[in-house]
Amino acid sequence: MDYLVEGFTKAIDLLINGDASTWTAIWATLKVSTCSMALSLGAGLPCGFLIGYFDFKGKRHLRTLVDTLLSLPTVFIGLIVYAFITHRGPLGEFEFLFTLTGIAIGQTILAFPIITALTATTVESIDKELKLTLVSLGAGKRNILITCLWEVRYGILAAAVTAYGRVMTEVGISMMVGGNIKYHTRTITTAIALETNKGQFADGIALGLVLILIAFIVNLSLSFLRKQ
Amino acid sequence: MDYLVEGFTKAIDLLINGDASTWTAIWATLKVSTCSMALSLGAGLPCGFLIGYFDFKGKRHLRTLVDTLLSLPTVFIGLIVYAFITHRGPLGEFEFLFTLTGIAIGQTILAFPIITALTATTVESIDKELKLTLVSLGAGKRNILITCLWEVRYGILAAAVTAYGRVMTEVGISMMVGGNIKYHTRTITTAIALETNKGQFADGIALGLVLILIAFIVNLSLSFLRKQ
Amino acid sequence: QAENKSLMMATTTSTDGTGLLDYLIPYFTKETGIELKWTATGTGKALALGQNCDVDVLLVHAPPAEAKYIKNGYGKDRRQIMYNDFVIIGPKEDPAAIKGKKISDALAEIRNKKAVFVSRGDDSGTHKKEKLLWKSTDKPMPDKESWYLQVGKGMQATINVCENKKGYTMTDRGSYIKYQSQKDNNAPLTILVEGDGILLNQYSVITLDPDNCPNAKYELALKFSSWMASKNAQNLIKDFRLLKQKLFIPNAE
Amino acid sequence: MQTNIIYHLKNIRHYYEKTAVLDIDELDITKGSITGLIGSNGSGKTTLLKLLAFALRPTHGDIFYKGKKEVCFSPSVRSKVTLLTQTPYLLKRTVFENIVYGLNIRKDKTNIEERVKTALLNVGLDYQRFALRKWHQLSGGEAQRVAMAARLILKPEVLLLDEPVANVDSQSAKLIRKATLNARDQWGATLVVASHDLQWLYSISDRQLSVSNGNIFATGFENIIQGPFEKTDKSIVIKKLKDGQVITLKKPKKVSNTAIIKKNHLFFNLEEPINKSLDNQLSGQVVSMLLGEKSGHVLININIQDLPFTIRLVPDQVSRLELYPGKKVILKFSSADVEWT
Amino acid sequence: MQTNIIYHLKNIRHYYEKTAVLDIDELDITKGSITGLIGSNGSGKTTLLKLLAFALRPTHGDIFYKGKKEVCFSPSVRSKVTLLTQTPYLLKRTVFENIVYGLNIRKDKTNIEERVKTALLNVGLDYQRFALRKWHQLSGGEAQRVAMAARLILKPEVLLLDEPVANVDSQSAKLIRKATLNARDQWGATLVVASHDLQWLYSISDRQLSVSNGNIFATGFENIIQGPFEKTDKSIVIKKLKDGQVITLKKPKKVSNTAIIKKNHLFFNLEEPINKSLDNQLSGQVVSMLLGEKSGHVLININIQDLPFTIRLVPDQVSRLELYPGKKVILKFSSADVEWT
Ligand SMILES: Nc1ncnc2c1ncn2[C@@H]1O[C@H](COP(=O)(O)OP(=O)(O)OP(=O)(O)O)[C@@H](O)[C@H]1O
Ligand SMILES: Nc1ncnc2c1ncn2[C@@H]1O[C@H](COP(=O)(O)OP(=O)(O)OP(=O)(O)O)[C@@H](O)[C@H]1O
Ligand SMILES: [Mg+2]
Ligand SMILES: [Mg+2]
Repeated sequence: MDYLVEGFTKAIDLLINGDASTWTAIWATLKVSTCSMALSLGAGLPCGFLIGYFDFKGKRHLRTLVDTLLSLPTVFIGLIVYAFITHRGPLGEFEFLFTLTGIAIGQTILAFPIITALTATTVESIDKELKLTLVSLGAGKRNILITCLWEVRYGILAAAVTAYGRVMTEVGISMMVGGNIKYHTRTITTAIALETNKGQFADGIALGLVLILIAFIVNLSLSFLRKQ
Repeated sequence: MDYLVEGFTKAIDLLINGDASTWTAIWATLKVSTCSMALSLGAGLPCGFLIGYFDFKGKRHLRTLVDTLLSLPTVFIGLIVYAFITHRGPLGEFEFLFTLTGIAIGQTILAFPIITALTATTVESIDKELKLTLVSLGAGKRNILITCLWEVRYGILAAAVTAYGRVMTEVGISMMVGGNIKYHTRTITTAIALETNKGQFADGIALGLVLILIAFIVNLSLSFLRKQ
Repeated sequence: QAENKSLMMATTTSTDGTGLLDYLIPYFTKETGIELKWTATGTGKALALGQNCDVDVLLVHAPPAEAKYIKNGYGKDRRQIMYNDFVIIGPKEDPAAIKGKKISDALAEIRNKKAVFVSRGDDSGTHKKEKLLWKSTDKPMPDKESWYLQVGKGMQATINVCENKKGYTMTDRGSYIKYQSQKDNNAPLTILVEGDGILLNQYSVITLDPDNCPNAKYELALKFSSWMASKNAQNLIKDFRLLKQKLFIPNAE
Repeated sequence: MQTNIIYHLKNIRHYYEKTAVLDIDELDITKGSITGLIGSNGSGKTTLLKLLAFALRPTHGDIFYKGKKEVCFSPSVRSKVTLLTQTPYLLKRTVFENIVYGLNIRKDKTNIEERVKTALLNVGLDYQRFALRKWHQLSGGEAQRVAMAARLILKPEVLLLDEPVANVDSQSAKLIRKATLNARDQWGATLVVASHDLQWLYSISDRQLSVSNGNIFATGFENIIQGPFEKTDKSIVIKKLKDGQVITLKKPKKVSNTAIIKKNHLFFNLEEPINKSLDNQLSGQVVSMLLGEKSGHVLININIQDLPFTIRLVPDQVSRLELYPGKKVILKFSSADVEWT
Repeated sequence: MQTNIIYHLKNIRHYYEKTAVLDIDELDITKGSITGLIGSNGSGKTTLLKLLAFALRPTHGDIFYKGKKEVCFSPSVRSKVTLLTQTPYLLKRTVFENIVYGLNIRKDKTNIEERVKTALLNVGLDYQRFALRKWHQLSGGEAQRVAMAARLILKPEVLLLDEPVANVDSQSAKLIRKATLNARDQWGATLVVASHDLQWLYSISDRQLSVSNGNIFATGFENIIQGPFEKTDKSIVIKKLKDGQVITLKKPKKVSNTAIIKKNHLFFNLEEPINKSLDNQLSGQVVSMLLGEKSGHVLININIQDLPFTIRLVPDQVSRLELYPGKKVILKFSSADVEWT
């Protein structure tokens, strides 16, 4: 119990005079999550839109597939990515293994289905009248995409926030692909896992609080996009 | 690379003549995830509805808070729960530690914000006319809750599916609270983590595929709730 | 009744990962009728679990930490059960040319050559031992050096990183054998330094101090620790083979 | 007497954000009456109906229902007052489920199917064709009528209808009219109806209220002249029409932008002059003549330029005056007979 | 000649799922014309307009636009044809942004503000009051008019209006009428307008099409008698009215449920008889008389029971016949003059 309190004080201590390792971990986390979010949004929004906006046969099966991808275990993704980027693997020469890039790739795979599934659902809820209106106002395919996503912006925002939470907190990929190398590929979450394994629960809590603080700041800035 | 193929064959093998430990792991996973989903839906849907349906001051801040909770790292949750249910902890006497119940508690905490946040967003998108119509038809508060959720059922479904994916694939809580005890609290994901740690990548992949298969079956049955 | 006939143990990944427990415990249960469950974690967490009375008995390998643990009154009657030994492994090419050297010289070489060295860096028994070895080179513990990678992972994962980084690392023999077997015996990493006395890796059973943890099943724990020390169990340990190779050498008094 | 006043509104002021949209000092609605709301877009009809439905809380003022002050969700109004919204919303279900929704809420399960049949019939929809349609498989007017049926089936004490016949064809409008009157006669429902189809509204309502930017005059079909007006001297204001004709009006006491001229103060050139200075003489044209189906009166709409005037006559008056659409007429009234709001 | 036909529909059949809702063998719409669509709810007006807007693909048949067969999204129609939907949808933005949306798509940036001002003015909304309102801060009619403005500002070749004046007050209806005519006169727009407000529609359209369950007759304001009919002998069918009056009609060649009687085949009892057996003599009542503002004709609506008939006369005919709302009249026509669809 008491280590919760201890962890709290430690968290403050970390932030005020945090050691290099903490800062590098924070930095790594930010870099990786930002990158993977950018990628997964770039890919997921259009896919989600297409699935949600148009009616085509096999649509429901596609949805089922995407929903299933929501249940990809991070370690599993880690293993897959590892298989490709290990020195023996087909992409070995790029030397993505034990790099933040590698982690970002994995996390993109993790976030993509979330963005896609939630975007599709939100877009599906769009009023038939809107589609009609856009077409009748002479909107082209691109206009329609952008306008529709903007009309359901709060849904999209929710999708992004959810995916962000998933990416920020995942351990499996960072461990497997990043290697949790101190000062290099150690992220906050892998650090937490490590400290916990060491039995340094207080430090685990402290790092956890730091992570949550970061998430809070991000969400706070996003919340200004919300309906006033 | 080759362990991917090997893992695939192993997965089939596991399912056909799987050993006891696999089956117990599958069983444990199903029990725990079902239980935590039930709890988090029971709590999350009403909360999400209240946040989404009504306008009150501080609403945006509440949303930000919930969104932040989406970024709770599983290990962190694990530590918190552990702090309470350890023998030294306030809930020590219930002996939840190293039990599936303990895991379920943690996973509920994990899924709750997802359900709440996504439900709130979906409910917020509800047409003002609907609210007016319901009131004017003499709907009571309970009717309104149920009808509104039903009106946006696809959004709710998406929320549930997303949370389910999160719960199915989390490792941190199961490890910390469950202790990954063979035949007892070992879930598929902790098993994957273990195998991977042992360097048995093929087995990791195999178990991962089993997990995904389960998720697929669940989503397939859900997909019949979908719009035809 | 069966309820209090069951025992909860916290142990280290190596005992579980090598499959020793899966091999050994059924015998224990058969002979004593006591069901034993175990959770395998880092030594540090294992000790912490003991300290919080969440388990009844510990099987760990970090003598200095154990001593401190007992001194703090968390644990009681530590009993040596067995040991295996650590080895330094590295690429066949052996860039730092440490093959056959004394351990301290070998590490010194690695430091001079700035050859990649991969460390568990997780405060596990193995990691504690490694730090001990670096101390024996009477140079400051490497930390930020670019060639010194602290991965904070289990042994297999660490070896894995080591292979990919073409570096050196210290591992317990068991883990190495397991790794070797996966590469069906043409592994890029081979044993370069071994057999040094300081490399021994002592496993002990520790029962919790009933004064600290009244709820812990002290009696059963004692039963377990004495069974592990018994002739019978020791023989079983002696006969335990992982891929036809001895792993643990029993040494209970 | 008091007992059969079902609604009593007192000092109602309603604001959206800062803008005032409703300002009613006092308004009574008697039980079993049919009240028509007339008013230009944005005058406040919908807002008023929402208030009456207790679906919206007025910024200031109280609404008394059967003498008791009521608010949202209070059980004594909840299942008694029902509102047909301007753009009807259908639940994402079949037509049948939409219509029975209200009944389910009321736990009313007695021969549902029969009642749905009649409810649909009352709005001119065929049970066989429509009952099992999905909400999105309806045309605009059909949806409107389904929503209407969903209200009628509840047999509510108070039925508030917001544009019930917009998007509805004339045949169906007749049916809805019948259903509306029926509601009053059968179970003594009180109705308040907002509509832009004056003829239709006139044909069902026994009293008309005109709503003009938030104000209400308990006098239907009066002739409202909206500003701006030009001040000339202290005593009068004038409004110039495009063709140069000028309307002169007695200056209002308090500032006002809305002038009312009562029907009985309007006269035709064709009528015999009476001892009164009719200083306004405006030439215009009869554009339409409508038979008020309930009263048997004829509504005569006259355009002075694009300023609409309405006069109410009995048929033989009309024939005596030999009025017909397209006929040029002169309207006279005294600048003193103006009333300001 | 061929050149100024802008729409040519050929063998159009449209089905929703299995139910046929539109069945047009051939239909031409000439450039710069204003076509009015009349028809009961569910007759297919909206569907037709969606087809003309290329927002919906007909199940069978082709639509030719300026002689070329066109489909959805083809650039030659995309920015030229625009549709005002029956329930206008406003983007979740300010009124201003809603109105300029179409312009932005067209990358048209020249003095936007001015044009928005005029567009709003054309539908009777004040720029200052409304431009910065959010989409949900509008009344029903205001929203409708904003949507209208968003279409007008595009100055499209073809303007398709689905119930543009439902929910709109009479003043604004006049404005929209003006704007509509203006669109034709100013930039030669072609318009197709569906509305239930016959008087209004009549006042703007130079040609009316009645749509009756999926069929179209290029003859507006004819009198349509819907079945069921009773067969008596081989040669005729009859329809009994509530009050016992009977309509007799020549039997249709192919089965049909919709009979049409042309205006010029209808006669009043008051008119001098002509050498023709007018075997139908139905007594009814004049309910309304409307001045067709464009043609100068007067539309006279007569109810035989609740069967509506319309006759078109010139004003002095009306005065000669001394018609007025409420007057009892007898309608005569020959059973041979019926046409079946
Ligand atoms: N949510 C809102 N926020 C701000 N102003 C609003 C809002 N809703 C309506 N208004 C304004 O309030 C006034 C009254 O609106 P209301 O809907 O009552 O008019 P109405 O009489 O129903 O008009 P219509 O005939 O078009 O339905 C209008 O000027 C409108 O612009
Ligand atoms: N999505 C749909 N699925 C099935 N049937 C439909 C669908 N939409 C419309 N219909 C049917 O098609 C017919 C024509 O509809 P349409 O909207 O064109 O009628 P309308 O003439 O516009 O009627 P209104 O005057 O009420 O607008 C109606 O009978 C309607 O029930
Ligand atoms: Mg309104
Ligand atoms: Mg329509």
